[in-house]
Amino acid sequence: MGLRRVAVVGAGMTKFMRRALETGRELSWQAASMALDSCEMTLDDIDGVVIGTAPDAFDGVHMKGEYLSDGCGAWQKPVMRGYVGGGTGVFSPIQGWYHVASGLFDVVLVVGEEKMSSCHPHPQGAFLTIFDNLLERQLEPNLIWIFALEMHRYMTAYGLSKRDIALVSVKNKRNALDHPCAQVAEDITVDDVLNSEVMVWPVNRLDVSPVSDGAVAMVLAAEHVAKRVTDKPVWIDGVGWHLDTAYWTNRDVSYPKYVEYAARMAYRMAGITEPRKQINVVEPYDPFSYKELHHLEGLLLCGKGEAPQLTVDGVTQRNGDLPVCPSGGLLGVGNPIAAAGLMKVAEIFWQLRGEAGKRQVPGKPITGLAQAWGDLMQVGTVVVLRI
Amino acid sequence: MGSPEQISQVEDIRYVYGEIPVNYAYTLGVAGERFFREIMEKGRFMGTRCPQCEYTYLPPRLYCERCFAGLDDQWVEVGSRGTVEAFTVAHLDLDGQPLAEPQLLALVRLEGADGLLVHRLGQIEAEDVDIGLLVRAVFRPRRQRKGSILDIRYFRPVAS
Amino acid sequence: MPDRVAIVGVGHTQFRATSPGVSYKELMFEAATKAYADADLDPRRDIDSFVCCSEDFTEGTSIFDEYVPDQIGAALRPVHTISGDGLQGLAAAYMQILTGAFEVVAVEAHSKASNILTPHHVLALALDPIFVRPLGAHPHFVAGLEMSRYLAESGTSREQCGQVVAKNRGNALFNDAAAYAADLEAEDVLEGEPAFWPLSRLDISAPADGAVVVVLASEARARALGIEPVWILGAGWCSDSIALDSREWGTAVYARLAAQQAYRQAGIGSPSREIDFAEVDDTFSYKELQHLEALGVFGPGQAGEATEEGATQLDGEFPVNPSGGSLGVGHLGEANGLQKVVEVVRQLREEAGPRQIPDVEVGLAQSWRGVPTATGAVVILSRE
Amino acid sequence: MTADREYPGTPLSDSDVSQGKVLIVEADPNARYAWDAGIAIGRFLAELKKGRIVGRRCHRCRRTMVPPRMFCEQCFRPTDEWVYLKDSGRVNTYSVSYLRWDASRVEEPTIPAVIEIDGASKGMGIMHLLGGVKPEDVQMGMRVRAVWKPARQREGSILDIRYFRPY
Repeated sequence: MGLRRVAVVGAGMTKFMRRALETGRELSWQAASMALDSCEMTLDDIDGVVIGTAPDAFDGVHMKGEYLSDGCGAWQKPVMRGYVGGGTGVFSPIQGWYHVASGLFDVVLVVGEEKMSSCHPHPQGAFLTIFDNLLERQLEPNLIWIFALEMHRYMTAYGLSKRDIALVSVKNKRNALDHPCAQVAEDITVDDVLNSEVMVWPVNRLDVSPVSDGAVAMVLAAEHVAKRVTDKPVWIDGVGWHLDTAYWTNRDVSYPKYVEYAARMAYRMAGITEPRKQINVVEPYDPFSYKELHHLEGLLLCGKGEAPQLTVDGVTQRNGDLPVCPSGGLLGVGNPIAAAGLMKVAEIFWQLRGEAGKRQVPGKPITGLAQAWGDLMQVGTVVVLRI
Repeated sequence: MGSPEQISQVEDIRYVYGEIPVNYAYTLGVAGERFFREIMEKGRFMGTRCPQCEYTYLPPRLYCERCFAGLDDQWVEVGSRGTVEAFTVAHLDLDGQPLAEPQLLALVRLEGADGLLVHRLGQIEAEDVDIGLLVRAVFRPRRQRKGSILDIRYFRPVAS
Repeated sequence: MPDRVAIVGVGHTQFRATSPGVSYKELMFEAATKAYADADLDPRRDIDSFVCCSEDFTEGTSIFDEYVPDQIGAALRPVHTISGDGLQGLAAAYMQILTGAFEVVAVEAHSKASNILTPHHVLALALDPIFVRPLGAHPHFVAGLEMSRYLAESGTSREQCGQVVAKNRGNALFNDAAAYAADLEAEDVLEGEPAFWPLSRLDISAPADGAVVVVLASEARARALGIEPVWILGAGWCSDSIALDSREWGTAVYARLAAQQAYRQAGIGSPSREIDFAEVDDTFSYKELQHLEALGVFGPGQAGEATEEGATQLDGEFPVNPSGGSLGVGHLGEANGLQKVVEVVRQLREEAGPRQIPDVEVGLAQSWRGVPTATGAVVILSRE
Repeated sequence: MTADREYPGTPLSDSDVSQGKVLIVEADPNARYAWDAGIAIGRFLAELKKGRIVGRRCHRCRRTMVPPRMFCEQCFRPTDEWVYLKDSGRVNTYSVSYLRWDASRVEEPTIPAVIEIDGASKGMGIMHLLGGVKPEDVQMGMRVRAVWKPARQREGSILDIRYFRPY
């Protein structure tokens, strides 16, 4: 197709925190200015801005993209907020990609922000309003209901045990011990997960990522700029996104077909025909322990129902054959929704450049993938990066 | 149109009520925290100044939106007097109902600031307000201040 | 990369103050059905990607993008939401096609404003929660402040703003889809109920329900469809500071910068000569004038006078808001921009019936996201 | 990125807030709505009031869908006919919830489930609650039937069905 090449050239992030003093605009600025500093750019170099942030009902600010815009470096610039629920964090760089690949922009700043702590009595309350306004909200559902329903379906379809799924939490929370921004890094055991309070069976407290405040930013540049500003550009070689029907109760939720479709779209663009062989490091979306597994399968990195065994076998450890969530993921680093997704893309950027410090996976990875998921178990967003 | 059939009886029209059932508790931010503490404790306005852009933010910012410089160490006091840069007379409340007493609202540029404070005007009739009017902040008594923009009751004209 | 992108299909519902017989999904389905029929495309086979425009609090649903795919033919397809005006969504679709990775992209925006029981409480949630919202004021006070500043800086009069209202609601008399057509005089506006001085109630567009879908295609695909395409010559969008404290108040700097971006792509140096007519944002009467000046159609402070002289009438030298604009059609929230695009397309295709402007080649559509934002977008469309 | 650099952000503890160490501005938004149910869900709700579950059928893909819609999302065309479904079905999946919608804990857990409705195409379910059964006795695939509110208490709401009970 002869697409214009787009690279990630810089990234920055704040700590992920249960509650930050900073406003959402201040968090955005902290991450965005760090991303600019990391590639020795200034706001003058930025042609356009993309903002990713999830439900306005968390921050309690209507038109939240507008509210955040000056903190995201968008003063008197073209700025857009793209939105696919939980998938937003990985969608934002996709949106940045099409800004640059279109030829209309050379350098774009991408910022993901969430400040969930403003929401009372608990940010979970805001999730009531993601359910259908006419037929579901009346049942007073909790967000975790639908994950529990999906997890149970997944476990039943493939005969999986909670013990094997809990290993994901253990791995990611331990990986996060090496992440300086992590909110809930911990060295725990499978039994700790299984013995933690049951929220909505089969989901226990330690199967779930926390609510968080935080921001992440990255700088995207066209090839000619990227090569000028860095000797280690990380190329966005594939992007994909798909959104399935809203009628989630009409679907078989045991398998995330929308993730597979998004992955196939990105693989086609990146020329990936054998994902398991060609991808060296992965950051799939892990807001719940089983989600990492579900997504590895949707990404075609293993067969259906096989991801738990990969985890049991240690394949997905940082020093394993296919390192998965070396950052610590949402389960360990935290889950400021759109920022968390963008954190995953930033992690792959740092891993491919060999700049991930104590989290660095061995073997000089060349190709990495970040993926997010969202809405009513409905959307998959995928970015393939290469150095 | 589009749908194969339509509702043709008004009694068949249904709607379902709902709301966004959450509350919010906002932290004021790094800059906001200091700004309101200064008002609460000292009854003064502190802004932040970007030396490069020669712009003094009021309300203060942690950062310069124009050049992205950090301004945490660039605090400056600005005056509690200023001029009206724009004003309006609000006749309707948030429900869209007529206010018993129309409310005067203005953009006020405090002396030494470039940024504008949005607030109410008091002790003045609408017909006497004009752009350029000199006004002064009227604070709530110290013990009633809570760290809110409402710690300022309103701006009143400065006798010329 | 394809060098040009065209609009190959448009569809919309009637715009009405209420739409009690249909859900938002059914409203969207109608607009999509019409747009795909107009383009002669099957969305399940022919459309590569979809963009929807909405804001959660306007819908009363968090993560509203969940609920968009089914009724526009986008289930299990690349679809995403732009939390912005339809023109920003159109710009997103435009960029997707320019990458060369997509051939046909559909853009949707809608309004179910009548379903919001507390619209101004909801809009107030867009005000800064710390520095502005606690004042408890109806958010349209921001427009009252801006109008006072604009009138003072530009020398425009309230009468001239009233003439905008009379013109636009009058134009809507010729638009069957419009909700607020009326035969009014500028004086009726001036003497209307006070709202946010200098705004009277009639200076403020009233909300309407409706949905709009627009289909974009690459040049190759547009040619293959064998219909009369309308070309996108340029698209721009921009935001001034959201903060009320540090933005420009007298002039619409966001519209000026968005226009510059669009003009640069379109190679337009003299907008008033090279563009034949425009649909510009008129959420509030003065905004039409302020925007026309920011777009460079008239010089600073000259739009009011031009309006007074009839230059922006349907038969004037530069017709503005032939559809009736938001004042005449109704304020459609995030669908405002796409309604304006539809009107420009209809005019360029000579399908505008009783309000057809003769001999038009190039038209401009511009949107603003309303208070308290300083965000706007511009698109230039052409027959050639 | 180097592991030892300082990352920005100022974490606050619960006590920073509860003890007033930081300032807080509170807001109680008034965001209320009345959503048009429209043609399909309007009829669905009206039928619930009568104690019936109704779906829509698409003649092209031959699916009978519940909840009903006036469009077929697979074929992108109008759906063709109303079909009365049974008020019974089978449990597609379920969970056991110890949380209310606002994350506060409940003593007696509820049992959210997706129930595939008899008479609709395979896999066509709705979300509801299971009742009249202990959580440990629920099984995947179990047959259940709607327990309706008394006719006079029904108001055209999904809550006109109190829950689904195994039978």
